Amino acid sequence: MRYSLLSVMGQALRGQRDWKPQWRDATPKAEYDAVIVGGGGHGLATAYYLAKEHGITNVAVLEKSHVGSGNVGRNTTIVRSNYGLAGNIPFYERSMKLWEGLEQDINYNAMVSQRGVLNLYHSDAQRDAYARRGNAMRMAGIDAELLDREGVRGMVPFIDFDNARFPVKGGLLQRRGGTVRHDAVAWGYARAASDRGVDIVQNCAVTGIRRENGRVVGVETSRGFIRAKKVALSVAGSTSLLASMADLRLPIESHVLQAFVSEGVKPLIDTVMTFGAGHFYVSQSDKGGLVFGGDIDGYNSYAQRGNLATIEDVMEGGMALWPGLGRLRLLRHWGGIMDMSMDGSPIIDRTPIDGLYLNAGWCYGGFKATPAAGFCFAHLIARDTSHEDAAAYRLDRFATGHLIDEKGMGAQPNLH
Amino acid sequence: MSDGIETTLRPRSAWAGIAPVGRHGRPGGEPGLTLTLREEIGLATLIAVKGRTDALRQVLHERFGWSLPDTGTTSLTGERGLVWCGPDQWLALFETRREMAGLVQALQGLAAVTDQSDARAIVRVSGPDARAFLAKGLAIDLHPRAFQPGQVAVTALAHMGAQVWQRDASPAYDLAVARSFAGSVWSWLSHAADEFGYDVRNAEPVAQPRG
Amino acid sequence: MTTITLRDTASPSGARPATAAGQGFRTATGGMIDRRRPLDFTFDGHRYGGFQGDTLASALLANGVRLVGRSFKYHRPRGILTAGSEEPNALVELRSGARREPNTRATVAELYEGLEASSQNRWPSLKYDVLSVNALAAPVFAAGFYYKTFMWPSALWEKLYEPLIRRAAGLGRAAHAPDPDTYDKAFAFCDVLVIGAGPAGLAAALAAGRAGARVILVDEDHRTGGRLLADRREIAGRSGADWAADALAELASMPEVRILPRTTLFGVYDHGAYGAIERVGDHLALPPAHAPRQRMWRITAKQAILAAGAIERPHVFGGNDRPGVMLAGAVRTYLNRYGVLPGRTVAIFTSGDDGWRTVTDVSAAGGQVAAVIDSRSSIPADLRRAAEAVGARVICDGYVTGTKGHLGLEAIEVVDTYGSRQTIACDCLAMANGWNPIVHLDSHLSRRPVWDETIHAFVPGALPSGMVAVGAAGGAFTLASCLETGGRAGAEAASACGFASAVPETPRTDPESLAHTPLWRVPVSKGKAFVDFQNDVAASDVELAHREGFRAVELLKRYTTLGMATDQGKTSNLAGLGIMAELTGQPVASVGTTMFRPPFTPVAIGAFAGHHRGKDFRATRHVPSHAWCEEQGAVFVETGLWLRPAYFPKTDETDWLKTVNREVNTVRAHVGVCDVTTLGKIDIQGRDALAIIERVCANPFGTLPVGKARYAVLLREDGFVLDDGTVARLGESHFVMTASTANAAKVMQHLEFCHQWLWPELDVQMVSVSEQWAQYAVAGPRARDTLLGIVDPGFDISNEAFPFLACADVTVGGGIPARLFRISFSGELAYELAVPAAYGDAAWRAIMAAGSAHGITAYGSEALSVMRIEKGHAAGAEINGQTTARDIGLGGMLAKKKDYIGRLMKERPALVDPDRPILVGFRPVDRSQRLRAGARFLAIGAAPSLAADEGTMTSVAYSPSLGHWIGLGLIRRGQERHGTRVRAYDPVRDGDIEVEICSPVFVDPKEEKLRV
Amino acid sequence: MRIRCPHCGTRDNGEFSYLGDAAPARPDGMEAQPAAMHDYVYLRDNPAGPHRELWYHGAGCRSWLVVDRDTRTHEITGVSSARDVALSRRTGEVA
Repeated sequence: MRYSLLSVMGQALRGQRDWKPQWRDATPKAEYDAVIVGGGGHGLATAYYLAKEHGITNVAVLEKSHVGSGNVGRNTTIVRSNYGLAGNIPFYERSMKLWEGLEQDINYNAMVSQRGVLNLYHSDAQRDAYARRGNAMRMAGIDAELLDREGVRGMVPFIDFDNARFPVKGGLLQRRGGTVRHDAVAWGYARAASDRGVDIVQNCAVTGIRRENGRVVGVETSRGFIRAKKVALSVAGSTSLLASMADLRLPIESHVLQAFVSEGVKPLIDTVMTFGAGHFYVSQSDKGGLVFGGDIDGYNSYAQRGNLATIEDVMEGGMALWPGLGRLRLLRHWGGIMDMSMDGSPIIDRTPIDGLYLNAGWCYGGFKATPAAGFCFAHLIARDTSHEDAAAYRLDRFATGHLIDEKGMGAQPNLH
Repeated sequence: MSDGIETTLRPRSAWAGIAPVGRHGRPGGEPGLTLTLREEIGLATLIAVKGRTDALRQVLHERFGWSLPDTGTTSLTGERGLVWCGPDQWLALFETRREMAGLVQALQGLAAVTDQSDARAIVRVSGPDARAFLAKGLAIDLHPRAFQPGQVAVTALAHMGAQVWQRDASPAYDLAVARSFAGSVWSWLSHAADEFGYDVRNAEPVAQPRG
Repeated sequence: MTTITLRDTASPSGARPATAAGQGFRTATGGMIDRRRPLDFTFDGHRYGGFQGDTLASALLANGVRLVGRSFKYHRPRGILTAGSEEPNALVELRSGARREPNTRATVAELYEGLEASSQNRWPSLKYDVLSVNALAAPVFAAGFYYKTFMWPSALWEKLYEPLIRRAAGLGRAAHAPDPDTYDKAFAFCDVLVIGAGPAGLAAALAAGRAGARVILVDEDHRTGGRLLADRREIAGRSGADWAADALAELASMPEVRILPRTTLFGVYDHGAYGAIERVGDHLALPPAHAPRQRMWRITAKQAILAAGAIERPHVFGGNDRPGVMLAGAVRTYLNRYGVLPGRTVAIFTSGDDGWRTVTDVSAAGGQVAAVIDSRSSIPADLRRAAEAVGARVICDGYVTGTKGHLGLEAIEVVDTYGSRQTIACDCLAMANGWNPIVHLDSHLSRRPVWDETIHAFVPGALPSGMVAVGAAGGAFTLASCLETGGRAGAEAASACGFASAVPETPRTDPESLAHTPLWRVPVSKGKAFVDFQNDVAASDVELAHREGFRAVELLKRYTTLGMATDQGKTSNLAGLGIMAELTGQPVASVGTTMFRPPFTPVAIGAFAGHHRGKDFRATRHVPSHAWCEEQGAVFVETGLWLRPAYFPKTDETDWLKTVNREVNTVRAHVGVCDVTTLGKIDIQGRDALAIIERVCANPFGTLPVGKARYAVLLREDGFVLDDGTVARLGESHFVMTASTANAAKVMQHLEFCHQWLWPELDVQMVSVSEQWAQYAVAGPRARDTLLGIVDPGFDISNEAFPFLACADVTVGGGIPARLFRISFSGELAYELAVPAAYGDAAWRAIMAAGSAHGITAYGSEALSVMRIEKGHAAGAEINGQTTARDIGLGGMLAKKKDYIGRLMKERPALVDPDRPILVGFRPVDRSQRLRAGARFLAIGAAPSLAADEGTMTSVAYSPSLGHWIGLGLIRRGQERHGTRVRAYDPVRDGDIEVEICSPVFVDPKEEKLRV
Repeated sequence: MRIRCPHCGTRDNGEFSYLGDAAPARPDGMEAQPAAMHDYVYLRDNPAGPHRELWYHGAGCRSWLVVDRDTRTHEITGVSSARDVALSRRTGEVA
């Protein structure tokens, strides 16, 4: 059933009784043209675009738990395309454009809210670094504005301008950035892919990658062997574990990133704001909770939780930036597992093994990339050649030196 | 530094302009804390030369009458002696800088000796609420079952590096922080000490050496 | 039996009530409130009276106020459901102005004199709330309706739909002003941490305390005792409350036991780390003088005993959210602890024996028990008899199917086993549907609870070592088992910590029966049957989620928002799971639970930050000349943690550029002094000191003689530049290395890594001396003349004896030991003089005095930066982690014949690509134009695009020496393009000018000034 | 998280900074090959389970430590001085 106000009202009269499952809970077939491992946002988007853009529908998405059970449902919902390096810029702008048309495309309201992303700066050097980034964005046709202190005050008058340890001097604003209701992205893509014939197989854990003559032929799963011409990994957080099934070692570590939400309150802030003198970023959900986060805990982890040192660091950043937060209460904090890559940028590439494709290394920026990652990964799987917007995300760039290191932190994943 | 310096330069205390002497915080009653500002202490880092720790131990004992403290401990007599600060590393304490003369020479080939007399700001924390007060900033267990006179910890105080050693069971502690952080350390101290009421004092001037 | 007088209405607005008399629902005696201490408070502007010991909720109920708030989505009238921290409904805004606290649970807010509270999420008033029309549209507003709507036209989402939704959502209003209160933090360590001071927790603490263990006992309540305060129980022949008081007294007498009431253990972290929040001043109008509002405890415990109790479960039936419908345990709490009758005529809806306890309590307090409806088909005869004895109607195998009333309960609709329906008048309905152990804390370490079929509840699963759950929190619901499991766990925890202990004998308790058959929802009910009260999630929403495939518990939660409100589903989660289990035909055990996350109850953000806010967010480091700089009115700038003087304006200099130009000109013409103490300084000694320097630095040092310094460049192992600095050789095996201000700590850590991990065989002793030495750059043609005024006679610092890059130990000011380095960042004849930091202030003043005859100026970081740009020295903007030594013009100095960190990786193809942007200088073609760092370079005439991007301007300065702006930047093949022009394109600042590529060395390219 | 520094005792993880996997050994010397260096710098096993890793007690004794920790549970089973581990590795190489 197509979603619309009319259909919802119609169902209201019928006690909402005629709705069907939003996606088919499929039983795996013996063989597929392509198997996508990972039923998160990226995997589901990949399946959707494989079907929509390339007409490949004999596809299964294998999810060890349920749809959207990974990072797509654990992030701070921010979307933006304010990158500074040529390898990243076209890709994230592709993503932003796909976000802008997403709801009509998949007939699902993921609440794409272009409320702006404001990165604050606190020194001349930081201002210049933001100008450098903003200028690169503008050259690529992306909106970017460099605000001075008064410009920032006009948007967020409640932050600490007068007593700050690191006074706010201005900000880089991308008005088209914003937030998206994270879970809805997974559900919307699941429904849209399922409608196009993709099998979404939940509770199906991949336990092995079967190869014959150096070529992938399928995957062993908790629900039996599934033959596939192509196997695509889209399991950020667990990438190394899956890759090791094919004897691959990767330039990736798994780290925990914590996220936080406050109690719901009436609207306080209508943009996404990041602190430039500490690790803190915040926006307010449509339900009223402030959603915020900071730095990763900094150690390898597959546990979806972190520790107090980071929690305090985040809260200190919040209070330093926005002293009015003091009495607002933290409602919940949790952790997600990030694929931290060695240069802080992702990998969308073929692997040395024929038929095995990799979408990984998203650090803590994977959510905003969801549509473009699906779009470009689908292109790679369908055509065996990188999409031009993701051409820089090669696996061999660490050997060739074509690194995409936005922060300049080098080969230390926990610093990106 | 040798005797007989005719310097026109006057040292400035690490606490100068930062720590006001007098009674502060909760008024009335006995103060829960006394913060004594320590000055003019001679400090040097000793790092044992590879494989010479035993020889160092012997020379320190013979020349200074000091024993080399074990991990996490101090060996102090009065205001002089050694404080552990890391594997094969110690802080040598002298009541005055003047007394440090000759240390480098004495330990030649046994330890790298580095003057740190000006690198630290030191305050002695004593009084009935000393433990409760320090527990607000130091993430270490100061309970007498866990930390006693003669023990030292290198740790953080409210995100700032700090070294603390217990002087006596009264209890009294010496708290050493990096000099450039003194202002922020004091900001924390005065906030944390507020509820106890506290006295800030200068240390008694060091008696002139006899003889 | 107490005699009670009940008044019908709340006190009229504005009138000062005769406090006790105004409290129409207060029993005449009884309860643990202090009737000698009446308190006034206001709710929505109306004045009421209560007593010391009340919560806001008990005081409102005492005054007959049942309507307390409006629900999230449908704006339905809501009252008080519970008597504890699990409250989903009775959320208010407490206090006002900058101290306003939205979403405060009235059930845990202690009453104080003058308390102000307001209802929230209603307009214009609580009784007449316009948005209650939402309830009429409830059939449309089913779970997830917004995912299916508001998509057309897309532009309207941000403009119309979202603002409307946002305004309607959220409950209370946060304070906008900075929080005026302070927060404290403290660390605590113990052998045994006991969480919860009910019967199990008290028994545990007693057993551990008696053994001599260090015990911390925390409880979120201000009064210890837990359910012993709420139920009329007997322990060893005395009342449970008396037993609790005695236990507390004994614990208080133990020196190694710390009792923290008003303290919520909110989070469990790895390795015995716990977070707890103590409400030091929240029970008062203002925090006490010299005390914080709250204190965050970070507790480290060897053993932890979870004795947090259990939470009672509501029933799910139509209209179960009407004010007056309460949990049975809460009804008993209000009766027994607070001396308040939640209603005059009480009906009880129960699915187990436990609910029947309410009958005698209501009756004993003088209330009327209208009926007891038990959903089970058989009821113990003694319970029935006891109910009938007080005149209650008993309905077996029946359900409450609906409620009636305008803004509060007036009657319930009941169906009995024969299907016949009746309406029973009552103003309070007590629901008893069993209890859920509080398994939240033991879930924080990712341990999932397991289903216990005997008690129909989730109980703790395998817990981490050193953690045990006791009493109701462990599924042991009877009082006797609480005391028994608590006492045993306390003794065992103490002995695990090395204390001799004995398991105490369990005192005798009055008998009780906990037979129970849970009822996940009433099968035949009318109207919205709420599962999650606060988020307005009804049973029909769970059905819809099931229908649409959101059957996994996490999907159910996220799609319906069940359990995501401020109470995190404490009263609702299990009902949701139970209904889903029914719908899918699975046992609850297979449905599983969602993961409970910290904090247990919401915690103020300010408490986590503690002292670290405002100026104390991070430490501020001061340079040794700071006092002098302040006296001179210097303008300071934050550089990492340091506060450095940026420039020193004279009174007639209103423009910063004017000041900086003067400082630069004075240095270039005469002499200046700059505090460079912020550089990292590392003392390196030992037989292998040179060896480690050779391995960490990319340029060669083997030929560096004693008494000389050399520029040093350090790479990361990936071949990019880590930092630059100098290495001075003070002795054969004694060096001092400097690192940049920004990288000082990083470089020290790197050196320690190399020494301890990569090459532990090296005999090296390294220590930071950054804090020991004040270091001052004295630069300019008259620098030597100036130094002659401070360096003691006997040290020859003539150009011949002390040439460029010389270094030596000297004394200054008459015997103060110092180090002198002839190094230059400005390109002038320059020195860096290091003196012991305590003498830094005096030495600085002495330099200024010595230089006054030579026209000295103090200069700050701005002038320093101008001069380094004039000299083409790379700094932070160029050494930003993305550049190689080759990129910044240092490729030629790298060693060829030694291994060093970064040697191999810097040779990767992309890093030696001749097209890589290279550091060069820039000047505006029109010399009057200003340059901006961050501008991008484009070929003249090229349309802006990423493909056309040739590089970026990294640093700019106005050069007073040249009289125009100059810049450094990285541009493709820059070294081949001197003299050519490009665009410096800076659209974010509306800049677009032509610049000319030139040598990065703008001033004194032959370095004639340096060596004189 | 609490880490038992062999020199300082058990401390909160906030006192430490993390580097990563302790397994890769730097290919030292002029004969080292770029491919080996690439693997050392960039490739990681990244296991879900026991992990030997390098931490630095920066706020304490400034020692680098080798910590055995389970990345699924964060359970720490051993901590030793990195210097000692490195020296014993060298000895192992010689032997």
